[in-house]
Amino acid sequence: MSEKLLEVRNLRTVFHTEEGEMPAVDGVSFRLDSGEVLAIVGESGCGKSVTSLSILKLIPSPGEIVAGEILYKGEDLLKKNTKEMNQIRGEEISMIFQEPMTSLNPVFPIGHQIMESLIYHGEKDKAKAKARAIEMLRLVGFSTPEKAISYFPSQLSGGMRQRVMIAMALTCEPQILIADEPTTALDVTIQAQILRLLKELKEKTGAAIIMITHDLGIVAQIAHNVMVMYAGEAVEYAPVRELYKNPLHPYTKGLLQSIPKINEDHDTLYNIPGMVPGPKDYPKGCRFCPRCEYAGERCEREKPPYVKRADGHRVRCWLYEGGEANDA
Amino acid sequence: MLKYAIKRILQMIPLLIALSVIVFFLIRWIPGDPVSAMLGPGVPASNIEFERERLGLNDPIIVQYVRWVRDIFQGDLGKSIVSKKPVVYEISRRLPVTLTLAVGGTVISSVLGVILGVIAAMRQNRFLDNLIMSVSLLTVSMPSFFFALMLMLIFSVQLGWLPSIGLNSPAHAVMPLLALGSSGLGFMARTTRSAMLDVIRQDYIRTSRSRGIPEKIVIYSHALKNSMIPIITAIGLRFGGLLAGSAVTETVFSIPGMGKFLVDSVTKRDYPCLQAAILVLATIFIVVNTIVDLIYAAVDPRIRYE
Amino acid sequence: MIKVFLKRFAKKKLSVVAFFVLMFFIFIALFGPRLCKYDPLDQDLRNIYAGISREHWLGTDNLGRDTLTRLVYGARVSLGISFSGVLSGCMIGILLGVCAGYFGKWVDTVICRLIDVMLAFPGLLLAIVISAVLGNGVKNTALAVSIFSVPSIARMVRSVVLGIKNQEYIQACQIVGESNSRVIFTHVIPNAMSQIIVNTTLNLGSAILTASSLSFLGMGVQPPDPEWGTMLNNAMTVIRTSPIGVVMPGICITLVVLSFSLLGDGLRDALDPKLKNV
Amino acid sequence: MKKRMLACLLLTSVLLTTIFTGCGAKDGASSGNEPAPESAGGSGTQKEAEEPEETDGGGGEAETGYRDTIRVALNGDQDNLDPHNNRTNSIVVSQIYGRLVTRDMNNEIVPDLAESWEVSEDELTWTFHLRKGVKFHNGQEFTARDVKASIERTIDKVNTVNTTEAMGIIDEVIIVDDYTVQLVTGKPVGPFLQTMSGNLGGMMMCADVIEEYGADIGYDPETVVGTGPYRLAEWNKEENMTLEANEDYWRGTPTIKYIEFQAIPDDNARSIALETDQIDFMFRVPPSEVSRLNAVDGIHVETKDSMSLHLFLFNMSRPILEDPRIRQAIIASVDMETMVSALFGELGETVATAPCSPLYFGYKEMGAQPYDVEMAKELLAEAGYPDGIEISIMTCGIYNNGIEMAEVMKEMMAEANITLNIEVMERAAFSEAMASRNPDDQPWDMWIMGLGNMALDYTELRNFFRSTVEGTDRPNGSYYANDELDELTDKALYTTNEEVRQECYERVAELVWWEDPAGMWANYRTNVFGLNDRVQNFEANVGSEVNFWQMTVLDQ
Repeated sequence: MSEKLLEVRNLRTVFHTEEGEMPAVDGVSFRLDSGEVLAIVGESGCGKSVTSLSILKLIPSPGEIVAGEILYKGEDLLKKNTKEMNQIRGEEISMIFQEPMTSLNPVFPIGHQIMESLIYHGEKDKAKAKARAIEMLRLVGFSTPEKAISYFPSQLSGGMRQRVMIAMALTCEPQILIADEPTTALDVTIQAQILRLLKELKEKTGAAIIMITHDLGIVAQIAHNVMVMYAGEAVEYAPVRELYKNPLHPYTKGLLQSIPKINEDHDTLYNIPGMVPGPKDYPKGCRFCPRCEYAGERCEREKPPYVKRADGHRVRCWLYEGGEANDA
Repeated sequence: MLKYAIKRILQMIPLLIALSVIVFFLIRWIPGDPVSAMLGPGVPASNIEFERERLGLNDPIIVQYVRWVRDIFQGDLGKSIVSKKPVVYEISRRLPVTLTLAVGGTVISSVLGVILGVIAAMRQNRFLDNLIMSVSLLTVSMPSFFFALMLMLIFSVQLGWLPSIGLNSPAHAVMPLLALGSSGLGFMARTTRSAMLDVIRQDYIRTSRSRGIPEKIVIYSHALKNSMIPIITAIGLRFGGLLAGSAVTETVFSIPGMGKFLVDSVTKRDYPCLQAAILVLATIFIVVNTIVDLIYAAVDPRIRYE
Repeated sequence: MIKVFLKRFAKKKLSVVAFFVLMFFIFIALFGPRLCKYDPLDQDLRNIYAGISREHWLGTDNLGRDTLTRLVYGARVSLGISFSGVLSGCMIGILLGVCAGYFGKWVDTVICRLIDVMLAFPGLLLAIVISAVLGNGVKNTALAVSIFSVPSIARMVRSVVLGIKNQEYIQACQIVGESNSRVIFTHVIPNAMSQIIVNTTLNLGSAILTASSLSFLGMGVQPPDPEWGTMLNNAMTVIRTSPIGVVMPGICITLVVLSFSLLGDGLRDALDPKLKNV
Repeated sequence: MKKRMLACLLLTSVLLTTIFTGCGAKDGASSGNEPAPESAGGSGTQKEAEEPEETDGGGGEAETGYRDTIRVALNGDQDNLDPHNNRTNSIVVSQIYGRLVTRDMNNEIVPDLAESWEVSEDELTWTFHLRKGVKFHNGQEFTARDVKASIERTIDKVNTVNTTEAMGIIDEVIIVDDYTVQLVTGKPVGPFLQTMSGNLGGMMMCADVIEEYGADIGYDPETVVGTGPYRLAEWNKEENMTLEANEDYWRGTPTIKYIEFQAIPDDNARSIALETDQIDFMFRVPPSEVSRLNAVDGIHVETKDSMSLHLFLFNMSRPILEDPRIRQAIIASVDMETMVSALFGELGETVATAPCSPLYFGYKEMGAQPYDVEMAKELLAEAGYPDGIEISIMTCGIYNNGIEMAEVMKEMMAEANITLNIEVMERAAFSEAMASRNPDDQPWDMWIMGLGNMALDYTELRNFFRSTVEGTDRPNGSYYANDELDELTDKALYTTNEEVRQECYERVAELVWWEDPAGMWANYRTNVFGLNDRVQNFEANVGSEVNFWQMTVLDQ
C-alpha cells in the first residue's frame, strides 16, 4: 500500500458545558494511507463528526482538543497555529458537510465561493481561478457551468449544492477529503450519483477519503477499511471484506444484523436493545456493556483494551483477549 | 431589481398624498391659531381677524387644502406666515445644514458602530465585549441636551478648543456631529453585535473556515455580509431619526437646521412652513427607506426572489 | 432549564450588576415614598439651591424642595411611564412587524407605509397633538411614549421575520398544515425574541428620555409633580452654580437607561435558543 | 493579554482620527448660508488677540485699538422690522428708526426728529417743528410728508397695524409746511407725549417706502428704511442679522461700524458664548448666571431698570371671583415678598409695590399686597366658604419663572386651604387663549400676564381694566368691570392737568390693588445685560434701547 499520510493517536476532544466536561472523543487512534478510503461508522452522537472536525481543528467553543496527536505527513497538526492551519485547510485536507442547505454562504454566488478557495491558496490570477472553478463545476456534473457560476445557493437543489460543496473541496486538489455524512440529507438516487462522483474524483485526484456515515450500505460500496465507533471510542477496525464476513465486536454484529436483506422476509427487524448512553453517564467498564448480549462480569468492571489481531483486525472487547495490545 | 425600485417609488406617491392630508388637517385641529400666535397676547381681535382674512385662513379647510395642492403643482409652496418669505427659501437655507449633520452623524455612528459591534461579537462575554457595550451605551443613555452641554462645557469652555455656536466652519461641526454620532453609536454597536452573534454559528461559516479562508475574511466578509439586513435597517432608522430629531442639538448649538425650524414652526403654528417641512422630510425619509429596502434585495438574494 | 439560564446569565457579570441596579430603582419606586421624611412638594424658599447637608442629603432645587425625595417620587413616575408606555407599544409593534414580515404582499406594504408615516412624522408634532387632544399629564405621556416606540420595534421585528421566514423549519410547519397564528406564536416570535428583547430594553431606556424631552416642551408631566426629566430640565439652568441638581437626575436617568440595555444584552445571550450549546 | 491591549489602542486611535479628520474633510464650510460678511468677528477658537479686519471701502479706516464690529446675542429673533407691526421688542427697530420725541438713557422725554413742539389752547392740536437736513437710509430727506404717511398708517382703522389701538388718540395729521406738522386729537390727551415717545407707532418711516411696500415692510433690507443710526445690511431669520452704520446719522457717525445680532435661545449656550469670547454683548442674562458671569474675569453684568412687571390677573367672568373678599383672600394667602426674593433675587428684582413700575407717571407707593393667612381664612369664611375653595391657574413658560411662580403659589395657598390647580400652556395656545374674548375659551380663574409699556403712564391700566374698549362693547382681557375705574381712567386720559391725572390714578390704584382687586402683582422686572470688558460707555433705557452708536469696542 502507499506510504502513511495521516495518523491519529488517542485523540481526546471534550466539551466544557454547564454540567461539566463531556468527552465527545475519548482516545481514538487510526491511520490513513494515501489513496485509501476509510469509513468511520457509528450511530449519531458517537463522536465521529467531532473526530473529523478535530483533524482540521474546527471544534467550536466550548469544545477543546485536550490530548493526542494528529500526525499529517509526520507533522503534528495540533502544534500548528491558525496561520499554518489555514495553509493546510482546503489545500491539504478539505471537508464537505452533511447539511447542503445551510453549508453554503447564501449571499455569495457559488462561483465566487469556489474561486475564493483558490485565491487564498496562492492563485493570484482571477481569470485562471474562474476557469478552474468552471472546470470543477463541469467535473461535478453541471451541464452549463459558465452560467452556474453566478447562481446563488438558494437557487439550487440539495443535490446540486452538495456537488458544489464537493467542487469547492477538491479545487485545490487536497491529499485528504473528509466527507461528513455527505449523502444523508439527499434521497437515494442522488446519493448514488454523489458516491459515484466521489469514487471517480478519488481515482482522478488520488485523494484519500475519510467517509463518515451511519449507513453500512455506503461503507460497502466505497470504503477500503472501516472503523466502528461507539460512545466516543473506536471499538473495531478492519478491512471492509473482513468486517462484513467476520464482525468481532458485538456492537458491529448488531449493526450488521439490523440491515434488512432483500431475499429474507422478517416481520420484525432486529435492533440493538437500549440507547446510546450520553457522555454524562458512560459506564465504568466497557461502554457497550449495558446493551451487550455477551456482557460478562468483567465487562462491567474493567474497560477492555483496543487489541490488534494478526490480520490487522482491531477490536475492543473482552471476548478477544488473545490478540496483543494495540501498539500502533 | 429596477422593477422593484419603480414599484416602491410609485408606492410613495399615495403615501405623500395621505401624509399631506393628515398634516394639513391635523395642525389646523391643534388649538392655537397662527395669527394670534404671531401677534402675541393682548392684541385687539380686529387685527387678528384682518390678518386671518388676508391669509385666507377663514375659508373652509377643504378650499384651503385644494388651493395649497394647486400651488404645490405650480411649484409655489406658499409664504411663511411668520417671516413672509417664500417657504422654499426658508427650507433651502436649513435643509443642507440638517442633511450635513444627519449624514455626518449617521456615518460616524454606523462606521464606528459596526466595527465596535463586530469586535464585541468576536469576544463575546469577555473584557472587550463588556467594555465596548458599556462605553457605547453610556452616550445613548444620556439625555441628548445633557450630553451636548457636557461637550460644550468640556471642549468649548474648559479646553477652549472648539467654538460652540453656529455652523460656519468645520471646527463648528465637530461637537454637534459628536453629539449626534455618539447617540447612534450604541444602537449600531448593539444591533451589529446581536446580528453577528446569530450569524457566526451558522454552518457556512464553519465551511468557509474549513476551506482555509483567513479568519479576518471569514468575519468581515462572509459573516458581516450576512448580518447586513438588521444593520442596514438600523442605519435607515438612524438617518431618519437624525433628519427631524436633531432639534435639541440644534437648539443647544444654535444651528439653524430643519429640526429647530420644525420646532419653531410648530410653536408658532406657521402652517405653510410646517406642511412643507414635514413633506420634504417625509419625502427624504421615504426615499431613504426605499433605498434601504433595495439594499436588502441587493445584499440578500433570497429576499429579491420573494 | 431555569438553572441553565441562570448559570449562563450569571456569566455576563455586567448584566447581573444591571439587574440589581434596576431592582434597586424599582424597589425605590415602589417603597421609596414611605422611607422619605420630606414631602416632595414641601417648599422652603429660604434655602433654594442649598448644597448637600445633613437634612437635605442631595441639596434642594429651585424652590427649596428636597432633591432626594423628589428623585424617589420621580422614580415611580418615570419608571411607570416607561414600563407601561413601552410594553404596550412593544405589543403593537411586534404584532405589526410580524404580520408585515410574515404575510408579505399587500399586508406588508400597508403596514410598512404606516410605519414610514409614523417615522416620518416628527415626534414633536405627534407629542403636541396627543397633549392637545388628550391634555397633559402622566397618562398621556405614557401614550405618547408607546406611540413613539411602535415604529422602531415594528420595523426591527419585520426585518428579523423576513430573515427567519424562509428558513426550513418555518416552511416545515406550514407544510404540516399548522395554522398561521400557531406558527407565528410558537415559531416566529420566539426566534425573533432576541431582537425583540434587545429593542424593548432599548426602548424602555429611551422612553425615559422621551418623557423628559416631552416635559422639556411643557407637554409631559405637569408641575409640581416630580419627574426625572422635568427635574433635569429645570436644574439645567443652574448647572454651573449648583451642579448637584443636574448631576443627580442625570445620573439616575443614565443609570436606568444603561441598566435596561445591559440587562437586555444579558437576556439576549442567555435566552437565545440557538445559544443552548455555548 | 497583549492582543487585548492592542485592540484597545486600535479602538481609541480609530475614534480620535475619525472625529477630527472625518468631519473636517467631509463637509467643509458647507452651511447653507454663506458666512456672515467678511468682516465678521473671528470665530477665533484660541484666545490670541484678534487683528482688526480691514473694512471693505466706505467709511474711514477704524482708529487703531478699536474694533469695528460688536457681536451681540439675543435670546430670540425679531418677528419683523416693521415698527408699526413689531411684536418682539424695540431693541433692533430703535437702532433703525427715529421718533418725533423719544426717551433718552435716563428715560426722560427729549426731542428726536422734532426740534420743538407746542400745544394749542384747546389742547387738541400738537404742532411739531421738524429737524432740517435729516436723511433716510435711502438718501431721501425726512419731511412733514413722511410724518403724515407714518402716522396715518398707524391710525388707519381699515387695515390696522399692531399699534393702531394705542395711536387711536390721534384723529388727523395736517402738513403746515415741509418742516412743520400738526397732530389733532379728538379730545385733550394727557399722556400725548408719553405715547408718542414710548410707542412703536411713533416711529417715522419713509412715505415712498410705505406706498411701495405697504404690508410687506420689515423683512428685506430695501423695505427697512429709517432715520436711525444703523441700517439693515443682511438678515437670515432665526440665525443672524447684521446692521451697518448710517454714516450721515444726524446725531453723528456711529463709532461701531457693524452690529452683528445672533439668536441664541438656550440660556446656557448664550452665557457660554459670552464666556468663551464668541460674542461681546448679551441681552437677557438668565437669573442663575448673574453672579457666576460677574465672577468670570473679562466679563461683567449690568442691570438696568425695566418698565414691566409680572402679575396674575383674576378672570372676572368666573362666578366664584365675583365677591371681592374671595379675591382678597387669595391675594392674602400668598407671601409675594418671599417668592420674589427666592425666584428673582439674583436679577435684583423686587416685589411689586404698585400696579405699575415706579417710573410711571401716576405712581404712588402702595406697599406690597397684604399677606396674612389668618385674614385669608376669615375672608373665605365671611364669603361663605369656611372650608376653603378650589381655583385654577394657567401659566406659560415664556414668562421668566412663570411655571415656578405657580408652583410656589400652589404650596402657599394650601396653607389657607385654597387648592390651586396648575395648567401649563404652550406658547401658541397661550396667545390664542389670551386673544379670544370668549369666556368658554378661558376656563381658568387666574392667568399669568406681563404689564409694561414705554409710554410709562398709568393709562395702561385703562387699557387693561376699563370694562369695555372705548366706543365698542368688547370687554377687556380679564372681564374686569368697575364703573368708578372706567370714569376715573377716562377723566385722567382726556385732560392735560397733571394734578387731576395723578389724583385719578391714585384712586384707580387703590381700587385694583385691594378694594376691588384685579389681580395678584408679582415682581418689578429688570433688564440684565452681559458685557465683555472691552465694550465701553454702554447705556440703555427701560425699553432695552441700547446706545450702540456711542459705544466702543476695545481691541484686546
